Amino acid sequence: MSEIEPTQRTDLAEQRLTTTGETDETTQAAWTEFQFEDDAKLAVEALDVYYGNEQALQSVSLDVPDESVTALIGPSGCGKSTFLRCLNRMNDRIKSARIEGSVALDGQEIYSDGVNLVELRKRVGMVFQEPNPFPKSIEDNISYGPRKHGDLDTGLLARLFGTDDAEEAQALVERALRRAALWEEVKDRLGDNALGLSGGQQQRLCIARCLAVDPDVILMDEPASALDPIATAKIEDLIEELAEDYSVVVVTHNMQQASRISDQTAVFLTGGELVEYGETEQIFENPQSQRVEDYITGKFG
Amino acid sequence: MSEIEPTQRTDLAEQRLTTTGETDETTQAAWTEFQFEDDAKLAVEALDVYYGNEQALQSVSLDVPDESVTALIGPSGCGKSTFLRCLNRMNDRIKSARIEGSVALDGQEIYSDGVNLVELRKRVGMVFQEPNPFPKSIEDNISYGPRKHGDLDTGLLARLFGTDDAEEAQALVERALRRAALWEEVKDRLGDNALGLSGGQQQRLCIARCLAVDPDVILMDEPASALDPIATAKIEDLIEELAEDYSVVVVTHNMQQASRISDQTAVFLTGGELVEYGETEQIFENPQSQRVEDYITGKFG
Amino acid sequence: MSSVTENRLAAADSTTGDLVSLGVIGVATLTFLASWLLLLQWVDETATVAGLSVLKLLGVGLAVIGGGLVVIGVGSRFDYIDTTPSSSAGAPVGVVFGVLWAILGGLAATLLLENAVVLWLPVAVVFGVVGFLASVLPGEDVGSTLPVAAILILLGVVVAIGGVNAGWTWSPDWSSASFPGSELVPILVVFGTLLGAWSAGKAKEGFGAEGRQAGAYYLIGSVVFAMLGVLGLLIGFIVTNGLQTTLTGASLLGGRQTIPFVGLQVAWPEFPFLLNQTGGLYVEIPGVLPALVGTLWLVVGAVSFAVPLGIGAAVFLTEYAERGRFTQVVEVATNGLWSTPSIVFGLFGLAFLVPRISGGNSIVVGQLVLGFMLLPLVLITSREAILAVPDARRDASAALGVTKWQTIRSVVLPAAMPGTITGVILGVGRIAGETAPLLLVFGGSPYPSTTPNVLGGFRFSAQPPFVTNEALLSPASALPYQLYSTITAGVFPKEIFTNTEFGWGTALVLLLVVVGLYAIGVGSRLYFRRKLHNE
Amino acid sequence: SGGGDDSTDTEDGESGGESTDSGGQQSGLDTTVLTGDGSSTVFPITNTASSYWNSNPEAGDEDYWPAEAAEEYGTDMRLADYFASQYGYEATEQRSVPPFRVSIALSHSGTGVEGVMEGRVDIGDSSASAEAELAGSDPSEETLNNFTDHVVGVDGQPIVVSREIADAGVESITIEELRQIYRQEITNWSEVGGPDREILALGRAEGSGTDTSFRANVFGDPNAPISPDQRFGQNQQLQTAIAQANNAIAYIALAFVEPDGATPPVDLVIDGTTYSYGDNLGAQDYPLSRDLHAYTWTGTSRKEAAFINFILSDFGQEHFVRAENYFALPDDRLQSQREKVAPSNYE
Amino acid sequence: MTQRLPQTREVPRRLRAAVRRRVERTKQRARDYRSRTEDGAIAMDGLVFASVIVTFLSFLAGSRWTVIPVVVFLASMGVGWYRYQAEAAKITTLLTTVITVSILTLIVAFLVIESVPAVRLMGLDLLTQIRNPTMDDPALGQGLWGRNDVWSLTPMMLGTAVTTLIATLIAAPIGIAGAVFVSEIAPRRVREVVKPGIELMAGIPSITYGFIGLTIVNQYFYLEFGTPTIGTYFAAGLMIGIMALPTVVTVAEDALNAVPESIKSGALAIGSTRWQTTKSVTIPAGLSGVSAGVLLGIGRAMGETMAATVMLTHTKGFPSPVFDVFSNYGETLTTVIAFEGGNASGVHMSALFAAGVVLFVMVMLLSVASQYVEWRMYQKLGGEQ
Ligand SMILES: Nc1ncnc2c1ncn2[C@@H]1O[C@H](COP(=O)(O)OP(=O)(O)OP(=O)(O)O)[C@@H](O)[C@H]1O
Ligand SMILES: Nc1ncnc2c1ncn2[C@@H]1O[C@H](COP(=O)(O)OP(=O)(O)OP(=O)(O)O)[C@@H](O)[C@H]1O
Ligand SMILES: [Mg+2]
Ligand SMILES: [Mg+2]
Ligand SMILES: O=P([O-])([O-])[O-]
Repeated sequence: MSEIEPTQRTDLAEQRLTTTGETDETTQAAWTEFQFEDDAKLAVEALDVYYGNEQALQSVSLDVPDESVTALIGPSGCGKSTFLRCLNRMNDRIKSARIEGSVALDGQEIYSDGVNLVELRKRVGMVFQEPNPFPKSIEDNISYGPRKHGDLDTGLLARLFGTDDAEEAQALVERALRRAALWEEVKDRLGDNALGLSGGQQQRLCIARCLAVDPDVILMDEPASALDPIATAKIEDLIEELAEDYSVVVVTHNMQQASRISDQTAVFLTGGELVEYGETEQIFENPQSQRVEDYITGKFG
Repeated sequence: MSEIEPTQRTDLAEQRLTTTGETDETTQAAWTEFQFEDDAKLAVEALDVYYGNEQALQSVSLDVPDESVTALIGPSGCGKSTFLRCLNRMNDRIKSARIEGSVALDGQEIYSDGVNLVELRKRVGMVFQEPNPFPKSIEDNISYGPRKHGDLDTGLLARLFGTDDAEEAQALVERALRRAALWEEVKDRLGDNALGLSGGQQQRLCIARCLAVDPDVILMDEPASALDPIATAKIEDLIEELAEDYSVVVVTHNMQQASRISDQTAVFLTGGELVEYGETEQIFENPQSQRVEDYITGKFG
Repeated sequence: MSSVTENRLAAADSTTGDLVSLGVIGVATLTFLASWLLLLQWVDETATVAGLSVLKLLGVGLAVIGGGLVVIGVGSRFDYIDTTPSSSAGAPVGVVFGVLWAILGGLAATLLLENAVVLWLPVAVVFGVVGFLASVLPGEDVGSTLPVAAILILLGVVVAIGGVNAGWTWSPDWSSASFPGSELVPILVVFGTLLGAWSAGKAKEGFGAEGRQAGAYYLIGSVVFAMLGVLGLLIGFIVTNGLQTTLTGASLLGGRQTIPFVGLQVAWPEFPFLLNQTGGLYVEIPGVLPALVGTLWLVVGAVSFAVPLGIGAAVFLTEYAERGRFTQVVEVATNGLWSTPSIVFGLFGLAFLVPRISGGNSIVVGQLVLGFMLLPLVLITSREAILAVPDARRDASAALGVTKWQTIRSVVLPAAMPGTITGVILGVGRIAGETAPLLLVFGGSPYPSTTPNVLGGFRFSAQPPFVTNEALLSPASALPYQLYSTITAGVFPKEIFTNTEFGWGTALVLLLVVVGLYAIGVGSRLYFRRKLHNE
Repeated sequence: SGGGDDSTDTEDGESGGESTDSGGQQSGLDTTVLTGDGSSTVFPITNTASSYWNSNPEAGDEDYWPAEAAEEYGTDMRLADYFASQYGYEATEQRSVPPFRVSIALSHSGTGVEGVMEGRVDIGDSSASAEAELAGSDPSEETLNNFTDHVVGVDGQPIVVSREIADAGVESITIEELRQIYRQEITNWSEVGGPDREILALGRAEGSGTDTSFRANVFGDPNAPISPDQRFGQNQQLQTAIAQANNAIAYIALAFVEPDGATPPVDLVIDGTTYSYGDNLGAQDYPLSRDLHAYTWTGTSRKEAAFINFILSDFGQEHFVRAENYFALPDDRLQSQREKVAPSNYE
Repeated sequence: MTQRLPQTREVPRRLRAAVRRRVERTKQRARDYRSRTEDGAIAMDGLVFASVIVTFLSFLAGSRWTVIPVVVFLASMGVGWYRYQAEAAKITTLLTTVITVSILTLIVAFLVIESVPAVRLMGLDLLTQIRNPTMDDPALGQGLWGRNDVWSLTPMMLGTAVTTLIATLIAAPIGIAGAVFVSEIAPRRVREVVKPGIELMAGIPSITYGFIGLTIVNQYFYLEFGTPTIGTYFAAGLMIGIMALPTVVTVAEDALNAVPESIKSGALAIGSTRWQTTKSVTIPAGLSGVSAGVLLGIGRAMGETMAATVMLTHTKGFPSPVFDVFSNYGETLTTVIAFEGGNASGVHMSALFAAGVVLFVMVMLLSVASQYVEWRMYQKLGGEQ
């Protein structure tokens, strides 16, 4: 687990696209003390998101450190997924969504005009709630990203001229599957359709697919909510392992899960505010706000 | 909360349709001491359910007392819904399902040949996970059951001859809606389409619809899982209230919820076995089996 | 009448009531089937069974059903039979019986008195009101049996005593046709037995909610049975009629085929009806080869025209264009055009395409016109198929940093292919059986003696348009057009078949081709659906 | 799909023998399919001719081109080869491969006249004159002049009835009765000496030559309103319907009469003269007799001429006209028709 | 009045503003396009569009040089595909959309334009005239087609209405019963056979029905019921109704199937019988889909050509009384086109086009109506807020 130390954060506000509206001083006060080092992998600053006229996130600021697991928890509809999707601009795909504020990846603003979405998403990978493998072979699922990015050439033409990257492809597939702890289970049927895998395997496949494009940050939206306990346990182990190399952000509705796997936890509450953010242990054992305590102890939600 | 006293239970096994296979002696031992009085509302004895060749429930026996809330908890896929649907024979609608064992309602076997499903389901009502109001007016949703059972006559003919039960119908609708704590919210728009209600209101409407046919037992399958926290709280209050008159069986995946609302709790674990059954407090504070304790403390699931 | 208040978890045992109801249902079923035999003329109305003419037997059947219903109704009313009727049969039943009684009264009045509105109208009204009240006022057991029984007994007795016999005809003023007893009686009996079965079905389950269910199920079951029967008969009819023609001269190993290069002769299946020319002096067994090949070319042309256009447009509309007014209008328009009558397309082809392309009837215009017809369907189905690709897949691809077009090509289109293919096959099935536009823009000689030689027909020249294809620019025949020609061309030029025989043969081949296409379409849909769900 | 290639058929007539340059070529001559459409009355003639033509039987074929017939023409060539060679076409010397193919479609005269006029077909079969066919739409003089008329046979339009009616003793009707029947003034067979049965007055489609000439010859105006009970597109269909019915009367063409079969003829009495089938229907004064035309548009191309000449030959008149029950053209008319398409015009 | 004045002044101002906004947006789009797209791709787009337009124009003009722009198109597309695949793909799909839409528009426009002479001549009488004033014996409904410049579609419209009505009366109730049977009553094994079976029957070509109708049904009515002709509206309507049955069953069954299982379970779980559930919950909930199926069936029946063409008598007029479905009259909008399309010219042809337009409009209305009810159903089941 990476060391986390509260420090002053750089002011990214200069780079902001739009200024935020008023912020809820009282709730912010509770956690703004807690900040990470300068080199936060992702620095989110005063992020507002609107769907049409509905505000889904209210001036959220938080820093995601590298090589650790950050959990986002909160009741349904509080904006966790929305927040997550802002981090790789998947929200751009929603017509009604409007985003204000700033998100910086390694200090580089991702909401500025010239940002190349393709590059961004290569560096900030995402795993969804429902496992969503392509209806292709396991192999093809993994090599899909690299192939499309031109890192692998396995086209007909290449094969015809014998210049294809079949071996690299194989190596890459194996590496990604091993990393996602799936290799042993599927190595004998790489050519089978990925839809034939169990839910848990599918989800690990999706993680492997994401790893294959070699991202810096991995976003996961309730990656285990559709899975049974055993598969869930495997995914949890995997997440902890991934944190050794990547910055992982996980949304979960399962507080036990959050406490088990994460290094720091952010608690969102209804209305899209970030109420508390800090080291996981502290949040679960000694939450600063009454609302968070109520939520964590199951008074509601 | 009704008084619960462990006693010997009547042997319903004679009435069983099929004899069960071997039962897991060790897990059974943990709770078979805990039994209710003779007049258990529902007595389930050695129930096996198969979907095709998959066994979904393994020799489950338990008694549901009257005027109390019984919660069924357990990880996903452990057979909670399957068990619940056996209690009013809704499983009959699933072609691949095969049921062995016995379920008695007020001492009368419901899995015998001549059983009238319509009568059975009038007495054992059911509320589903997703609210499923009919695409009709609120009023019509409530009065649907009684009208179909001939308890209310509001047909064209009756109206023609002036013998319709409009007033009774109105009274009944009001009573059911009040009982389901929905009256105040909808009394001014009884004629509106029920699909226009919010999720929580729809779910309470479904409860009201069920109450309107005046059942003895109400089965609920994760009635609040699709709802937001506020609506959930309302449903929980309502369940506690209903327990004053009815026997309520609730499936939930939320342990806090189970502990909040139920009088006794049954814990199912993967594979369809009933691992422990007893008073809620005891189950949550002092579970007899390690597996249940692991489950309850969030070691998995 | 027994009360409903008592909660019956278990049903009562079977009673005499059940037996009577079962008997009535049995008689009704037999009578129902018998009247169909008469209607389909499989049994002559003059035939006798046990000394009674069939027609009279039908009457007796009706009367027996009526009698049975009376027994049930009265028995239930006085609690000899254990039932749980509702308080009334309900307004819909009342209205139906009211109308039936009104018709009966009105007819009786016209027959007995005189055909004047002043006379029959009041009688009909009175009968209608009586029928209505008789069915709604008493309990459900009486209300849904006795009014039926009355009608059935009346009809049955009139027929049984010969009041209406085969020779009797009813020639109303308003109709140019007249209705002889030989047909009218079976028709009435069909409806009568349906009513009877409904009523008895209700009684068998002891009236009430479950009685109504049983009654409705009997009624629907019989109607659907009849429907399936008729549809099945149609197909059976074509098959039995066409089979002999189609198989004329066919043999499994009678033919000879020389293996190319080797020169060896081997036994070969012979199927002259499929493989011979239709006309020409030297054809012994005329066949439908030209039409078969013509249909093939039509389909190939239409598909290669419509499929790329349709799929391309679908991709644009779903993936690139913003959803809004424009896409909506296109959707409405394509749906409308898909149901636009084919003859209208033919008219367009005749007036617009023919002068510009071939100057006369031709394969290529036929292909285009059928292509136009197919186009909306391809657009609709591939659009649906593309829309059905879960957004999750697009998101997944986008989240990997893959561009839009690559996502479309590698994720969306492959996933949409099954739906599109299914749709196209079904569409092809439809256009392959399409006749109307071919009359106007495609068809040539009714008894063609050559198959269109499209592949060999290409000619290249130094002048524009550089490529021509005489075969494509000439008229031809297609299976549906061949059938139409056979109908219109009347006298078949060969002794071996009569015109109708050749027609049935053509119809059978057409049916096999088109229904075969449909079967592939329906089957592939099932297959893809299963595949998607299982895996 | 094809670009804007122009028809090869629309322009060939005008230039007489010269074929257009596009399309399949063989020794510079147009060998694309010769298409014909139209009259169901003429159809038996042109269609039989096209069957013979397309089959191209060898000389000495006993069934179709017997040695004696070939000898009469002093040739040992195949049938179509021979007749086409007179117009400069090369013989193919293959059975079923004529120098060019002929395809005759079936509809009715209106379609034939319209089709040849709009260039949809090369030959428009018609059993009434183009003028009468087009009478409804006031064609210009120029339009009518563009038609080249080739009469290929003569029909004496017979009146036929259902078998049951003939058997019940109806043997003749007067032309006045016929008019009344088709004006729905007589509706029962008993009114014309038959059984007490409704009359089913069958007719042909408006625009068919049979209908046009019937109206012109019986009612004196090709546009006279008549109201048959039912109209049919083609004579063949009409023939089937008469056979199916038991109370029908119809005007039809000679090829479709079956004296002992299902479509027996009845005698027609006009001004005291009785015209009966097999007797005097071919007479000049039989008002219902009519010419059978094969129209071409703006002159006759080499291809068209070759085929029409084939029908007009003695062999053709015998096998395609007489054999179909029609009257062959009398010699003088034959001579003048042959001149229009004589090979010498195309040298 | 005083209140209206400012409003009227308001209108042009708003209009201008709207136009300006439109222009702005278009400009913005153009700028976006420029900045997004490489120069080569822009050139390709230009070439492709230009060549397509030229192709179309020269085709319209009937030129034999059409092939040149086609070649240009193919070449630029080929090069473009190789160099700028994404842009080329987009432009291709856009192009196919444009072509598809223009073909469909062209058909409709051509139909309408060709029907103008008939409309000019007849005006509204085209659809309403029931007597020909110029005829001595103006028998009702006769002489309305082609006598002395009268071309009235009324008899054919009546014919279409009558056959469609008969077909609907047969197909709708039986079809719905069939749908209910298949989706709600039949045991699973029966359903698995019957459903695809019925779908197959939807494929039987109409000419086949026509052949059966001609050889058997027409004969049956003529011989047994003494119809005045061999072929009546009733026989044709009956045949068309049977033909439309499978369509109605299939679509209506889909609609009933689409009613969520949860609603059906909800009804059963409070103890209503299966039939009560079907009647009071499933059918009302699926009603829009069911009616869409019926409308679709009606559309089919209305546009049905071949069966009617070979079965009907092709005499035009009004039966008396009009509901005499066994009369000797028999012509519908479709059959008149099929029967006379080959030899029509001038106003006659134009009148046939007018018949086509009437058909098109009626079918279009039905189609829109069925789409509307389906949309309503979607709204209803999806929640109405
Ligand atoms: N595409 C969208 N269009 C409009 N509103 C949306 C959209 N997606 C989400 N919302 C709204 O934004 C709010 C936040 O949604 P979000 O999905 O981020 O919540 P969440 O915390 O992920 O909830 P859950 O735990 O249920 O996934 C909710 O009120 C939701 O209704
Ligand atoms: N209709 C069905 N056909 C086949 N198998 C089924 C069916 N319904 C449930 N099952 C299987 O039976 C087992 C028990 O399912 P059930 O739905 O009862 O679990 P559950 O405890 O309600 O789970 P959850 O919490 O996810 O609702 C699971 O393995 C499931 O896959
Ligand atoms: Mg979420
Ligand atoms: Mg469940
Ligand atoms: O010769 P017709 O077919 O036009 O009567």
